[in-house]
Amino acid sequence: MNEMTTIKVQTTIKDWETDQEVRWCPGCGDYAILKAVQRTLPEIGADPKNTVFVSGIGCSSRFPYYVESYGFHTIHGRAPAVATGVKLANPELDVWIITGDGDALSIGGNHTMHILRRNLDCQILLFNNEIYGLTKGQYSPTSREGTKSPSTPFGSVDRPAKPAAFALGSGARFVARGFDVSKNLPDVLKAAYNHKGAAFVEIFQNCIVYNKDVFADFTEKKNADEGQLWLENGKPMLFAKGTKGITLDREALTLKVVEVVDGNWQAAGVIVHDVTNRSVAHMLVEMPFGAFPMALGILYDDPRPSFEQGVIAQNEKASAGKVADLQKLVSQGETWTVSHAGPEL
Amino acid sequence: MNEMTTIKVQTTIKDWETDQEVRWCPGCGDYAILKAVQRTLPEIGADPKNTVFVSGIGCSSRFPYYVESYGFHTIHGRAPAVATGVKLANPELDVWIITGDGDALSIGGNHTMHILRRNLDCQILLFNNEIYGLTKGQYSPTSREGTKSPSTPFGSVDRPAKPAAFALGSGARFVARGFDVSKNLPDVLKAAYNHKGAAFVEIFQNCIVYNKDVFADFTEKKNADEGQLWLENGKPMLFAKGTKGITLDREALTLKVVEVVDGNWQAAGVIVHDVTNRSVAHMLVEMPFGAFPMALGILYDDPRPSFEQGVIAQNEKASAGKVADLQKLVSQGETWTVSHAGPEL
Amino acid sequence: MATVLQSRPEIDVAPEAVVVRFAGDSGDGMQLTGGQFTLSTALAGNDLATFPDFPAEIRAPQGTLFGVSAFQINFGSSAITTAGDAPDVLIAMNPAALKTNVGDLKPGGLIIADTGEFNERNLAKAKYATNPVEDGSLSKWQLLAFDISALTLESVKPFGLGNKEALRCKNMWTLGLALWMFDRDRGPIVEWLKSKFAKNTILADANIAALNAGHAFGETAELSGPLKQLHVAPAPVPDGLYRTVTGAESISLGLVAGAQLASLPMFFGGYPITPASAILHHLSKLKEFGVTTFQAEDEIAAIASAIGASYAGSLGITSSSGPGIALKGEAIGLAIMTELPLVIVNSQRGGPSTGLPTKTEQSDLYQAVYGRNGDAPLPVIAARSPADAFDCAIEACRIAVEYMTPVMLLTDGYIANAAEPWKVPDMASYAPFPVTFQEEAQEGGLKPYARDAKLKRPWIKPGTPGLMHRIGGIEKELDTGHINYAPENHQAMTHIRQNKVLGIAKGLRQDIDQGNEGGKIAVVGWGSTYGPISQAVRRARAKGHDVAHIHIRHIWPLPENLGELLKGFEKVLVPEMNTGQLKTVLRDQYLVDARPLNKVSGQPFRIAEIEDAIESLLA
Amino acid sequence: MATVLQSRPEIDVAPEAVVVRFAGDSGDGMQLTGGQFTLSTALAGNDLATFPDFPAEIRAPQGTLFGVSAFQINFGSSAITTAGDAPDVLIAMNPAALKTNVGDLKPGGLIIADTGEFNERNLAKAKYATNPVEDGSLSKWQLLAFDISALTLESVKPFGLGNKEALRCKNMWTLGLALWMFDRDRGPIVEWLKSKFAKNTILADANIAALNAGHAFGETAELSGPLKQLHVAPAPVPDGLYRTVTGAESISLGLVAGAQLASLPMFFGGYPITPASAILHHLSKLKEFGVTTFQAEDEIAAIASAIGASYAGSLGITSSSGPGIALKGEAIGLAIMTELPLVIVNSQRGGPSTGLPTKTEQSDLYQAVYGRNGDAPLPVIAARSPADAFDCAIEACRIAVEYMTPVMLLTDGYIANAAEPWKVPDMASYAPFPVTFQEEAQEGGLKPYARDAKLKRPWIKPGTPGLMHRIGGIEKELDTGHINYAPENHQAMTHIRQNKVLGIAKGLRQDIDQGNEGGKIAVVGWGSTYGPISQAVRRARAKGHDVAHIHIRHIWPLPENLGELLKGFEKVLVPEMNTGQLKTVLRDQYLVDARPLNKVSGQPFRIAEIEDAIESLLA
Ligand SMILES: Cc1ncc(C[n+]2csc(CCOP(=O)(O)OP(=O)(O)O)c2C)c(N)n1
Ligand SMILES: Cc1ncc(C[n+]2csc(CCOP(=O)(O)OP(=O)(O)O)c2C)c(N)n1
Ligand code: SF4
Ligand code: SF4
Ligand SMILES: [Mg+2]
Ligand SMILES: [Mg+2]
Repeated sequence: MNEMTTIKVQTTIKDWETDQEVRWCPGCGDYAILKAVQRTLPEIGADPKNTVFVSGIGCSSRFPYYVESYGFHTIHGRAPAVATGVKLANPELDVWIITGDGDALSIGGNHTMHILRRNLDCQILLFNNEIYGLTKGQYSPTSREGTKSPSTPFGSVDRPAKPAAFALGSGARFVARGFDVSKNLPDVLKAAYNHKGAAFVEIFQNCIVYNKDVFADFTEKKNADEGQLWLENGKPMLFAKGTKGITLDREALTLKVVEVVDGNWQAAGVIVHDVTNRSVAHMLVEMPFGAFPMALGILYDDPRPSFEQGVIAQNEKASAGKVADLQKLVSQGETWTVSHAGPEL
Repeated sequence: MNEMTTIKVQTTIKDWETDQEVRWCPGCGDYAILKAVQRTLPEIGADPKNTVFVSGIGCSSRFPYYVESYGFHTIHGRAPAVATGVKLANPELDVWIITGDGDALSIGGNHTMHILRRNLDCQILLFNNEIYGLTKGQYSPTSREGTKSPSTPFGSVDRPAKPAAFALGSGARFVARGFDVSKNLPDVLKAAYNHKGAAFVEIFQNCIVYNKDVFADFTEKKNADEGQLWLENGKPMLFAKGTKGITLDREALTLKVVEVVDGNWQAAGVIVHDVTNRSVAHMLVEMPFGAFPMALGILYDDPRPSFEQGVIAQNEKASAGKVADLQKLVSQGETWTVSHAGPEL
Repeated sequence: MATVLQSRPEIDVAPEAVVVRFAGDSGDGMQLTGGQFTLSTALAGNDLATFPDFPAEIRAPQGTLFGVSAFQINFGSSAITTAGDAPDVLIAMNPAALKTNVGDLKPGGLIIADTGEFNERNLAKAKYATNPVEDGSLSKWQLLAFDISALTLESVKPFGLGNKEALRCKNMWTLGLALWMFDRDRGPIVEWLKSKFAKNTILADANIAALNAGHAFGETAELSGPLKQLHVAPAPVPDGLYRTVTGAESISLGLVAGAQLASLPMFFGGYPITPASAILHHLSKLKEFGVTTFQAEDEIAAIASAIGASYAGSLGITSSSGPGIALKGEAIGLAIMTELPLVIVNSQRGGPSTGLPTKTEQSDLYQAVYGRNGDAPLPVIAARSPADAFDCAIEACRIAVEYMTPVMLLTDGYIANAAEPWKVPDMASYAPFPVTFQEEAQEGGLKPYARDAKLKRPWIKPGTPGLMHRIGGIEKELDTGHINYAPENHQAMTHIRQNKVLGIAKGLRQDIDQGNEGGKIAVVGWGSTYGPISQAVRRARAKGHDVAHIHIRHIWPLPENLGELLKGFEKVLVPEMNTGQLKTVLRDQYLVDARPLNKVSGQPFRIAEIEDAIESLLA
Repeated sequence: MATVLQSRPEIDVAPEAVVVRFAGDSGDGMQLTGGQFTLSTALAGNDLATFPDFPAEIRAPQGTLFGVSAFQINFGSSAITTAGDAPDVLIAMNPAALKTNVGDLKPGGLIIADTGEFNERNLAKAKYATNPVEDGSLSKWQLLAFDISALTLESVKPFGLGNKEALRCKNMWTLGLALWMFDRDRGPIVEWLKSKFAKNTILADANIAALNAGHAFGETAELSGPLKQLHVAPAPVPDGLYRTVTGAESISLGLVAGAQLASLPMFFGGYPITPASAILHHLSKLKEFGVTTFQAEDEIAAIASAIGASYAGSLGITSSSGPGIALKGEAIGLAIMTELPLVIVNSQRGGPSTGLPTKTEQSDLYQAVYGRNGDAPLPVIAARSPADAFDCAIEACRIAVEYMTPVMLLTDGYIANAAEPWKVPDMASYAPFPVTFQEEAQEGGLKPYARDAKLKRPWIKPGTPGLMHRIGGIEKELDTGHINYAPENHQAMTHIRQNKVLGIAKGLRQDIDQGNEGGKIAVVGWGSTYGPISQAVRRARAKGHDVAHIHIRHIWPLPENLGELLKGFEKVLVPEMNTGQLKTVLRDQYLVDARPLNKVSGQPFRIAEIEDAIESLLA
C-alpha cells in the first residue's frame, strides 16, 4: 500500500479486466485468484494508474497481462528485485508481486528472502501449486516427498520447503495464507494491502493438469471443518465448528489439538490468536497438516518501517541544505589553475 | 560426516597444515577458526584424503588453501551447489563448506536455503563478521541497521538477516553457534560433524580491519557471563553463573529472562534445553541480544534422512535387476528392420 | 518389431515425396496422430522428416487460433531431410486449424476438413465472418469437407462412450483415413492402441473401431475426385535395424554412451526449461547406466553441481536453453579456469530474453563462442539432426575428458522435437576413450597443473591418497596450480588455455557434404539448417549449378582445413536462423567474404528460400 | 587552491620526462605518498600519469613479497599519457619492495633504499640469501642506501611518539626527499597534513617534521654522485582550472552529469566487486543530485532493480566487473526486449573466472558485444583514460535515453585506479538531452511499441493516467507490444531491434588521433591502451615513419566511416590487453587484415612493446 492510499479511487471489477484472452488451462485455480484480486482492487480503492503488477515466469506469472493496470512480466525468479527498483524509483506506486512456488522459492529464493528482510512495501502473492506448471509438470521445491513427475519418475527425494516458514525465517513482518477458491481470499488480500511493508501471502492453487487436487484434503467442502483453521486476531484458535482448538503443551512446549467441550475453549486452554506473536507464528507455519488443520488467514502481522521509507528519508536528510551544483561537483578536490597571464586574484 | 566414519584415522594438527602462507590480516578472527578446525579434525579421526573443503569467495573462503585436504575455492555464493555435486558423486567424502555472511546470505542465499532444505550431509561453517571483508568493508546482509560503510556513508537502512533464523526457516535440522576465539568452538564443530545431514554453524568472526569488535558485547571475557548462553541438551538454560535463566512467559507465549535464586532454577521455571524442540529453537534464534544473552552451542539437532542417502537409495532401487546394456538401450522403442534379402527370421 | 521387405529400387532423380499436415485443437491429439502416422510411414520403408508445432500454452482454450496444434510429415522414396516446404495435404479438424494452416498449402493441394466443427462458435473463435467451406474462399485448393465428428460418433456407438469421450476418437478415425490414402498397414497401430489402453479395453476397441471406420470410409465412400489412394515407394536405405528418434532422445542416449565410453559415472545437473527439459526427463529414467540426475534450484546451481561432480570424478553434464545458459556464464569460466571436464548442452530457442520458448532459432552461437568474461576459450560443437545429435553428444564427452575442458553442445528446438528414422548404431563400432585418474604424484612432487602433449592437466579426484590439493577460480601457477598473480604466469596460463583448445582442431578435417573442392558457391551451414541446405543444394546441382554444401559440426575450434577449403570457392553463402553469427566467426578467422542469409521467424528455412539465395548469387 | 605561473614554453620534441616508483610494504603508506607526490607534480605544472599497483590481500603480512605496494608516476614537460615503461628512480622501503621492483628499473637508474629495513628477518621474507645492498648484485644501477628509518626516528624524537608510530612517518621523510630532488614546494603537503591530522596535532607536527627532515637531508647531506636535484619544466597545457581524477571518480561524475542532462533521477543498483566498487562508493555520497544507490543481494538483483527503476521513470544504472557482468547477461536480454534505458558499466579485470581481481585487462569485449542469448544487439562504448571516462559516461546515458536501450560502458582496473590531471569541464558546454515521457495515447490508441524516426519506442511510466499497459520478456507485437509468437512478427521485431542499434552509428565519425588518412600502418586501439599507443606512434612518427593512431570509443555500433578509413592503410595493427577481441569485430565488419598485438599479463602495455611491433611491421 502506498503513501497516499488515503486517496481512494472508484472502480469496478470491469475496470480491472484487460482485452487479452486469458490463457490458462480451463479449470486452473489461477482464474479464481484473478477474480479475487479483481474483486479486491475496487474495494480497497486502488488506482489503476498507480498500480503495478510485477511477475516472474510461470503460469502464475502471466497474471499481469490480465489486470488493467501497469504490469511487468519479467524473468524467472527476479520479480522481487525488479519490484524493488520500481518502488524505490516511485514510492507512490502500489506494487503487487505475482509469483509461483518455483519462481519465488526455486530460482528466486534469494530475492524473496531479501525483499522480505528489507521489508519493501509491497504485496507478494505466491501461487503455490506444488509443481512447475508452465514447463509441463516437473516437481518443485514445495512438492511433497515422493512426487512422481517427468524429472522424478521414481518420486522426488527432496524434503519440501515451507513457504510461510521460509518467509518468517527471512524476516517477514506479515505472513498470510489462503487458497484459490476460498471466499475469504479477498479479505486476506485486503489485510496484505493494508499492511505497510512486505506482505507475504501463500495462496494454495490447484494445477488441474499436473498436480490435480493436492490440496483437496482441506480445500474441499467436505474437509473444510476438520482441515481449515481460520485465524482471527484476538479470537481463539478454533476449528471443526468450534469443537476443536489449538493449545500449547506447557510441558513439551509444542502445539497440540484439544477437544473443546460445549464451547468452553478457555477451559481447554485454546490459544487466543495474537497476530504480533512471532513465536506462535513460527509454530503455526510449521504445524504438520494431518495431525493439525491447515492454518489459514493472517498468521502474523507486526509492521516495521519499510525499506523505501528508510531510503527516501535518508536521501532527503543527506540532501537537505545541499544544492545540486554540477559545476561545483566536478570542481571538487585539490584543484589548481594554469594561467599564462599570471596568478588569478 | 560420511558413511564410513567408523574408520577413524590417526592425524595431528600438523598433518592438516599446508605449505601456503596464510594471507589474512594480522589479528583476523579467521586464524582462530582455522586453528579450531585443525584441532577438531584429528579428534574426530577425519581422513585427509576423504575430506573436502568447498568455499565460495571472500576472506573466509580462502580457508581451503590452508587445510591439507582436498579443497575447492569456487565462485561467489555457489559453494553449496558445488558441494552438492561433490557429495552426490562420492558420498564417501566428508564435505565441509566454508562461507561468509555475504557469500552465504547475500549472493548465495538461495543455495544455502536449498542445501538445508534437501538436507545434504555436510558441515556449513558461516563466518559471520557482519561485513564484506574481501571487497574492503561494504555492509553485508547481517550488518546492523545504521552501519556506516563505503557503500552506506550515511548508514545502512536494511533490516539485517538472522543467519540461524534463516537456516531454520529453510528447514535446517542442525543449527549451532560459536565464535572465533571461543574455546568451545571445537566441541560445536564436533557436534556438527557427528550430525548426519546438513549441519549449519554460525561462527561470529572478528574482522579487525572493517568491523572491529562488533561482537565484543558477548565475546569479551568481561561480558561472557551476562552475554553468553551456552546451551546443553537436557540442561536448564542458565547463564550469568547460574544466577539467570530463560523461561517461557506462559501468558505472552514468549521467552523471558528470570532471576534464579540460589540455584533453584526449577522454581524459576527455567526451560530445560531439548535440542529436538523446533518451536523453542525458533524462539532462541530470534532472541534479541541485549534484552537476552546470545544463544550459543547446539541450538537444534534433530536429524532426518540426508539427501544423498535418498538419491543413492533410489538410484540403486531403480537399477536393481537391470543391466546397463547400451546396445539394448539405443535399440528401444518402435523399431523395424530394412532388409533387401527379405524378412529376418 | 515389424519387418519391411523392399526390392532394390532404381535411383530416382525426381523423388516422389508427399507432405501431409495434421492440424487441430491442442485437445484433438494431433501430435499423437502424427506420431503414429510417422511410425507407419517408417514401417512402409519411406524416408521421412517431421515438424511438430504446438502452442506455447499448456492447454489453450478450445477452438482458439493460438490453441492450434499441428504436425507435419514429409515422406518419400528418396532421402528426405526436411519436413517439407508446403503441404500437399492438410487435415484440418476445426476452423482455427484451417485458418492458421491453409496459407501454407500448395496451390491445388487437398484440404480435408471436419464440418462437424465448423459451427458458429468455432467460426467466431477462428475469426471467420463466413464459413470458408461454404463461401468458396478455398477455391484454389481441393476441398473435401464432411462431418468426421458424426462419422466418428457413429462408428463408436456400440461402446456406449459419453459424447466427449466418443469424440476423442476423431483423431483415430482421421488417422484411419490417412492410412488408407497412403495404402498403409493398420496392424502396428492397432497393436499400439491395445497396449496404450490395456487398462481400458473399451476405449481400445472404440479407438480401433474409429480407425477402421476411417479406413473403410476411404475405401467405400463414393467420393468425387480429390480423395484417391496413392502409393509412395519405399526409399533406398541401407539394411539394418531402424527406429524413429527425436533430438532430445538421441542427445540423452549419446550422453549416456559418451559416459560409458569414458567408463565414468554421469552426473546430470539440470533445471527445467523449454525445449531443454526433455533431456533431463529422459536421463532421469536411466539410473542403471550410472546416471545421477539432479534437478537443481536454478541453472547456476545446476552447472555448479555438475562442476562439483566432475571434480569428484564423475562426468558432469548440464543442459538448458538460451536464458539459462546465460546464467551459467560465470560458472563456465570456473570450469575453464579449473580445467575440469563438463558438457553443456544448449537447446536453442527464439530470443532474446524469454523470447519464443517453443520456437526454434540458432541465435546462441555468439553466446557459445564468445559469451564469457576474460579470455575464456570453449570448444563448441553443433548437431545437424536428431540422428546426428547422438554422435555429437559422444564427441562432446570425448573432448571434455580428453582435454579436461568444458564443451558446449548446440542443438535447437527443431532438432529436439522433430522425429526422424535412425539406423540403430552398432555400439561396438565406437572406440572407447576410458579415463585414467592420476593416482601417484609426478616425480618432482605433486603437479595438478602439469601438462601432457595435448596440454591437458591430470584429473585427480578427492579420495586419492597423498594427492590432496586445492583448486579454484583465481589464476593458477604453472604446474603447481597454486594461486599466482605474477604477470608472466598469467600470460603463460592464458596461452596454455588458448592453445589447449585450439589443439583440438588438430586432425579435424572438414569434409564436403555435396559437391567438389572449389567452385562457384559454397553454401556453409551448421546445426539444424542441414536439411533445407542439402535439399536446396541438391536441387541447384540437379540444375547443373556448380554449388557445394559444407556443414560444420566443430564450430570452435574450426577444422584445420576449413580456411583452405573456403578459399577455393568464388562465393560463400551462410544461411543461419539468426542475424549472422557463424558468419562472424568465418570472416574473422579466414577473411573470406561470407555472405549471410538470415531467417529469424522461429521457423526452419524453406528449401526454396535457400534455393533462391543460391540462384541470385549465381545471377 | 594553488596557482601556477607558467611562461609560454617552446615546443619540445624530445620531452624531458621522469619516471619515479615508490615501493614499500602495504603498511608503509606508499599509495598515500604517491598521491601527494602526484598532487605536488600537478601543482608544478607538469603533465603526468600514474599507476598504483597494490596487493590482492587486504593486509598482507608485513615484509612479504606479495605484500608489496607500489605507486609509479611519470611526469614531464610535454604530454604524458602513460605511467612510463621503466622507472628512472626506485624508492624501495624494504627488501621485498626492492626484489619485486628493481627488475623494471632503467639500467643506470637510481635506487634509494632504507637500510634500516634490510635486516635478517626482512631479507629472509624477501627470499634474499645475501644482502643486495652489500653483495654488489645491484651494480648495474646507482645505489643510494642509508638508514631512513633511523633518520626518521631522529627527526620526530621531539614529539615522543611510540617507536611504531614514529616509524609510520618514514613515508613523509621519503616524500620530503623526493620533493627536494624535483625542486617542489612543500606548502600544499604541509597544509594537507595539517587537515588530515587536525584531530591530532602531534602527529601532524611529527609528519611535517619528517617531511622537512627528508627535504633538508637532500639539501645538506654531503652525498656522492647519485643524488642531485633536477628540475622538470612545466608542460604546455591550456589555461584553466585543473584537478586530478581517477577513472572511478570521473565515471561517477559523468553518470551524475548524464542523468542531470537527461533531467532524470538516477537509480544505481550495484553489488561490490573489485575494481568496480569505487563507483558505488562515490555515487552513494551524491544523494543531493537525485541519486539513489542500492546495494543489492547480488549482480542479478542489481541489474533487475535498475531495470525496474528505469521502467518506473528513473535512469537505471548498474556496474560490476567481468564475473558480475556474466551474471547480468540474462537480464540485459530483458532490457533489450523491453527496450528500456539502462547503463551497464564494466570495470574490466584479469580473467577468466575470478582471475586476477586487482589486475587490469581488456578481455570482456567479446562478452560486451556478443555475450547474450538470442539476437541481442547492445551499444558498447569504451573509455580511454580517467578524463575521457567522464565524457563516455555522459555519452552512454545519452544513447540509453535517446534510443531506449541498454548501453555497455567499458573501463578497466587501470583507468579505475590511475589518477591523471583533468581540466575541469565547463558543464554549460554540454548540450542537455532532456527526456519527455509519453503522457497521451497516440491516435489509433495506445502503442507502447510504436516507433519514432530513430526506431525508438515511447517511454511511458507507471503513474501516467490512461496509459496502463504490460511489458515483458516474451516477443512483442509490433506497435501494441502484446505477446506475439507469429513468425513474421518475430522477424520484423528482430530487425527493428538490430536496426535501431545500428542506427546509432549514423553521424558517428571516427577521427584520427595522430597521422593522416591512409598510409602504411594504422595502429587501432580502444580503451586504456590509449596512452602507450599514442606514445609509441608519436615516437615512430618522430622517426619519420608513416604511422597513424586511431582510437575507437564506439565499439558497437562502429562509426560509419571506420571501414573506409581502415581500407586506406596498408597494414592495421590492433594492440589489446586480451587475446584479440576488437580484432574479431574489425575483421568481421570490414574484412581488413587486422593484426593482433596481445598482452595478457595484467599489466598495461609498455610503449616499447608497441613501438617494436610497429617497427617489425614496417620491416
Ligand atoms: C532462466 C529461466 N530458467 C527456466 C525457465 C523455465 N521456467 C519457466 S516457468 C518455470 C517454473 C514454473 O513454476 P512456478 O514458478 O511454480 O509457476 P507455475 O507455472 O507453477 O505457476 C520454469 C522452470 C525460464 N523461463 N527461465
Ligand atoms: C560474482 C561475484 N560478485 C562479487 C564478487 C566480489 N566479492 C568477493 S567476496 C565478496 C563478499 C565477501 O563478504 P563475505 O562473504 O562476508 O566474506 P568475508 O570477506 O567477509 O569473509 C564480494 C562481494 C565476486 N568475487 N564475484
Ligand atoms: S498447467 Fe496448471 S497451473 Fe498452468 S495453467 Fe494449466 S492448470 Fe494452471
Ligand atoms: S579484511 Fe577482515 S575478514 Fe578479511 S582478512 Fe582482514 S580482518 Fe579478516
Ligand atoms: Mg508452481
Ligand atoms: Mg563477511
